[in-house]
Amino acid sequence: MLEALLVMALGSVILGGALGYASVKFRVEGDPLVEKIDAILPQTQCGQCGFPGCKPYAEAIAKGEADINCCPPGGEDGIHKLADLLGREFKPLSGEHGVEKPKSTAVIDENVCIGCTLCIQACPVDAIVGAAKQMHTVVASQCTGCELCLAPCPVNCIDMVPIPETIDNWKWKYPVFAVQKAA
Amino acid sequence: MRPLFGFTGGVKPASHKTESNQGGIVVAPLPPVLTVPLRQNAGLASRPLVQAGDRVLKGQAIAGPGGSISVAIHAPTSGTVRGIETHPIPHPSGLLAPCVVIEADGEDRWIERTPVDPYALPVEELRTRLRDAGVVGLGGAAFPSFVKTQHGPTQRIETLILNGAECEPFITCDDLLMRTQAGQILDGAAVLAHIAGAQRIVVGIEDNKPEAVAAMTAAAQRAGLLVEVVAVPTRYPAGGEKQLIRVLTGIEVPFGKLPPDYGVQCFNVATAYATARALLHGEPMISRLVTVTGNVERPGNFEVRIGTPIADLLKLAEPKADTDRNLMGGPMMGFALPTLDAPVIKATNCILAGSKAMFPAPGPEMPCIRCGSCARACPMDLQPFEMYWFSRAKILGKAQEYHLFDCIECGCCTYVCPSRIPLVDYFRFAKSEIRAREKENEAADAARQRYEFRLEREEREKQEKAAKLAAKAAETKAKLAQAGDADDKKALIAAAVARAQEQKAEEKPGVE
Amino acid sequence: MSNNSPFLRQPASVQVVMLKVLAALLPGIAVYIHFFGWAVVVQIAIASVTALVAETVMLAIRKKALKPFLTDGSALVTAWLVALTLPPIAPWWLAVLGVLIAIVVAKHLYGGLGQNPFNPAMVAFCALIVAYPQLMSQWPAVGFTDFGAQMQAVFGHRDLDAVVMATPLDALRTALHTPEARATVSGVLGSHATFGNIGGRGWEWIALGYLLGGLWLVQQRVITWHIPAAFLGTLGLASLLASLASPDQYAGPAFHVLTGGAMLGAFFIATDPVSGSTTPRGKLIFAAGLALLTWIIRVFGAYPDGIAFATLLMNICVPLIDMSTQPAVFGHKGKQP
Amino acid sequence: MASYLFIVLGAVLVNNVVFVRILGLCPFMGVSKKLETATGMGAATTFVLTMACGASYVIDSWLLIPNHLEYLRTLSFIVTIAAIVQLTELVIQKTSPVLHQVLGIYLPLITTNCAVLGVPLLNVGLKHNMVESMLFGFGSAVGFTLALILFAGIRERLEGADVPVYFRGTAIAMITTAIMSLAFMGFAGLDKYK
Repeated sequence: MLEALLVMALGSVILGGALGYASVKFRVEGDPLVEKIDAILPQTQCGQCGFPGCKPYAEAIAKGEADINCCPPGGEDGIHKLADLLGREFKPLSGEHGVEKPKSTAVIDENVCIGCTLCIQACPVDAIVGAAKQMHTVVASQCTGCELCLAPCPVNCIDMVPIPETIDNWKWKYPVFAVQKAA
Repeated sequence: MRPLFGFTGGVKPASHKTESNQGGIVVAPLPPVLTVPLRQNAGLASRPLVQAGDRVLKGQAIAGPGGSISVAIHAPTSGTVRGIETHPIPHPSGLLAPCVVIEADGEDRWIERTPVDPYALPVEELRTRLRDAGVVGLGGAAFPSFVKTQHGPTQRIETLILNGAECEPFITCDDLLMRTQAGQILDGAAVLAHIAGAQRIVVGIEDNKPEAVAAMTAAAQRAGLLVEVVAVPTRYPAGGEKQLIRVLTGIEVPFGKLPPDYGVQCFNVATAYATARALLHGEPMISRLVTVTGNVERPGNFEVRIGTPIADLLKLAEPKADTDRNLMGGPMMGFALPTLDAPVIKATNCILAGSKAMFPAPGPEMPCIRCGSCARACPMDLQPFEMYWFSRAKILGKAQEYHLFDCIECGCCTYVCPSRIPLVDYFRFAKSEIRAREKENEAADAARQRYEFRLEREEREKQEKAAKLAAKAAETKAKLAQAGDADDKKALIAAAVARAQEQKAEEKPGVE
Repeated sequence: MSNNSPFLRQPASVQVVMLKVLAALLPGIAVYIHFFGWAVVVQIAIASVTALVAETVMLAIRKKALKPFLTDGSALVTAWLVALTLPPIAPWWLAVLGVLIAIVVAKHLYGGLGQNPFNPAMVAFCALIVAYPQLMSQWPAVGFTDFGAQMQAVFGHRDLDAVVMATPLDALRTALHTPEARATVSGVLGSHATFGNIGGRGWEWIALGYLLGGLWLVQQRVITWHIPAAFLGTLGLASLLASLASPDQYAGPAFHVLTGGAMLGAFFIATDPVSGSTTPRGKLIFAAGLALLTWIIRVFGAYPDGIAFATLLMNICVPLIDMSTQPAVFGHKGKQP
Repeated sequence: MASYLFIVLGAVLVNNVVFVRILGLCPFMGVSKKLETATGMGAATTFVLTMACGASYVIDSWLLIPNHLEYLRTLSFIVTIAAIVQLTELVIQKTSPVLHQVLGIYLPLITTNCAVLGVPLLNVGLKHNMVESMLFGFGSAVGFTLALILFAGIRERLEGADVPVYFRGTAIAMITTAIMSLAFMGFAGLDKYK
């Protein structure tokens, strides 16, 4: 019995020592995975996921604290990409964080705007220009459609307008699989 | 005799050229209203120069280049500008786009034309003139020609290839042009070669156009130019730019590279003709030759003004009653016109009326059995069935790994597929989806930068504010300590005023 | 139907491809009938009916269009291949079971036509030979064509022990694997009354029948030469080298190429484009590997013929083979003039 | 020499851990969705398994058998393997963070990969010596890697297949494994041929 204890103790000490050495020698600083996750996220900084911005959400995913299906602007596509990167199963967008909407930009009704600057402070990507007591305008090309400017507006003069289809952003559609229909 | 290199794959559909290449060229009548789209070339749309009510002369610029890869657009006739309106244009989407609408006055009065001696002017000046004359590639892609005559420091243009292959079935406009205007084509080609700095001109013509080959050879001998006219074997898509370069020189230009990287450049014969008109005659590009054929009573080639409604043009050829669709371009790479309201544009080489009998609906689409017919037919040596497999399942990254973007959408794979899969449709879908995603990613990157910049700025402002307050507090304290009791009140009031001002200033937002 | 280019289509269809494959099987089947009797046709009929019923049911369950898929002929090709690899006197339910495995498990669970990573007929054969080794190796003697007796074996319970014998391959393997027997190749093949020296009497004629049909398929461009050539070449080479080294222990190329399922495999099984390799170089590697494995399993293994297992083993490797043998794309070939 | 070859080949093909011994199915199913990760997992397992076999042999024949402590075999093997896995994990985390994230829960799972415990125990049963043990471990691991890579290749392609809804994912993967296993039965008898 004593021998058994000795053998196991000896083994533990040696192996424990080796592990301790390795954990010092191979210490990892930082987490490059966060960058990769962040690169997939749509950068709307909308906070619908429950985290203050895309990067914090990325950090939470990397740590395993958040699920991969909490980002409505990223949509199913984004979830697929995250699932791929992390080797997890795909799961549909969780409803509690919102639904996938068509890409939109904010448009300020310039006749109603009172120039309060609240939306300018809310915009995470500085896509709204204007000064105090002067009407504001959204720079459409920079707007991510995060909707964060809607709530602060005291006069409700901001609308989300879906981006219209033009020759420039028109896409070829997925071909219909004709065989599914009775032929 | 130049050795020919050929290319792998390709198909041989019935050519149907004789229907439309027997007669001469008919000049289409002037329509009462011309609709000239502002976007006609690859690259950026043109910028309008006229307003509603302006009177314009035939050949007057109505739009200028909208960027570095863009050209001018000209009034096809004299008349009054009705306005810049959104109007259907020939595009597979059927979407509307801004067009300059001109009401013709019937006089058809030219603006003053200034022919130039191209060999007396600096090359840069010639390029500018080419751009301002609105010359774009007339083979179908409508890429600004003046851009193609330039080359980067690591590139060179030694051989200028003139594309007269016209491999698509039904289309004969280049054939007719070569038969009737061989001299002008070669003059234009010589000018293009001069601008590009090319030493050689090689003309590639499919050997099913012996008249065109003869006319071009004769013209070359007459002009005493160093031009080689080569008959290339008839096999679709021999007229694809990459395929023709390969057949004539053996050079393969891969995706992501340009012909000048390999010392060659390729122009369509009609582009060379347009160049001659623009520089040697001072006539900007306001009309072109269009083949109208297919399910029509009187197929033929028409000289048509840009902006002519396609419906008007089609009427000249008398479409048959059972016509159920009209294509712009050939049956292999063209597209079904969503509406005949759209006008003829610079890229319109053919209007092809089709019927159920001409283009019978293929049988039901079956699953791919990986038979490899498509791979054998592919002139780009791709594996279309692998690209299809992943495009269909929307696994776009994998599709891209199989060189999706090398696909030239020539349609050979779809043509031969025993399962009648519209392979090219899947590739077009996958390509435009990938491009859209790349754009989204760029936008996301930009948004990330702006967001990070904002966070940084907020942080900095917070620190500055804290530092200022701390400094103020220290100052006040010091003053209090120095001044003693008498000045106490004064100092405190001053400090409070300063603070108030500070706060006021703070309230002003960061202004862009 | 798509309303996008190209608007022209070549008249070709999956149905024509499959019908050509069936037609190409006919010469081999005719010779097969000549040597083994009309039971062969009965087996083919049982398999065909089962295949069509199974296909219909699966299509209905999966809510797919019936007409285009039932008439494409792919189910029949599978059924015929299953029937042709079974002994003609196997009980009827063996053919039914085999076809069900092929159509339901190996084909439809993967999504049906064009999606199966494994050759359905070979999955069926392997499953059957593992489950019923005895029944699967009961071949009637060559020339035993008594239809009544055969039908009793197929539908009844009559034991045909009297006329049952091992195939030449099986006999050879069993003899050589028994050290006490001190058998030699020439001893086994030469001494046995019913076997010739080439592929076993009768078998070589069946193989030639398949060869004829196969060559027609190549001529018709239904299949390319790569797979049959590489398969037969490698099988011949492997058996040639071995028989040169030790003629007593290893049978020569003529025997291996003309016996068992070699010719059927070369032209009809290995050339299945769905589960096989598709790139030109990949086809060569695929077929060579297939032949080598076939020879190894035939000579050293525990089963009478190696084609089926070898096919499945190479099917497994196909994605990797294809991935690593992608032909160079236009402009990416390296050298430019 | 030939017998060593037979041990390796036998372990890789004839008695493939996954397809014939049906060991290590958990990582086989879990980490075979992408070729890249499958290769990584295979490499990690090969390293661990070879080391584990050597270490287990040393512990078994130098510690346990001389002291008549055979009843501690399973326990001590587990401890050894656990330590080796931890070491591997630390090294991978440093050298390839993405691989580490992807292998995620599976790396520690190598500890409980029954193949990694099973193969050293099989070694004891087969009375292999030190070299044979390590070769057998290596061969089994190569067989595992081979299975994983081939399976990943098929799965990458299956991702595009029109598999009936109820059979998508793990279900069709199981069926595929069954057919692959069936194919590997073709190797039966090869190792007995002398």
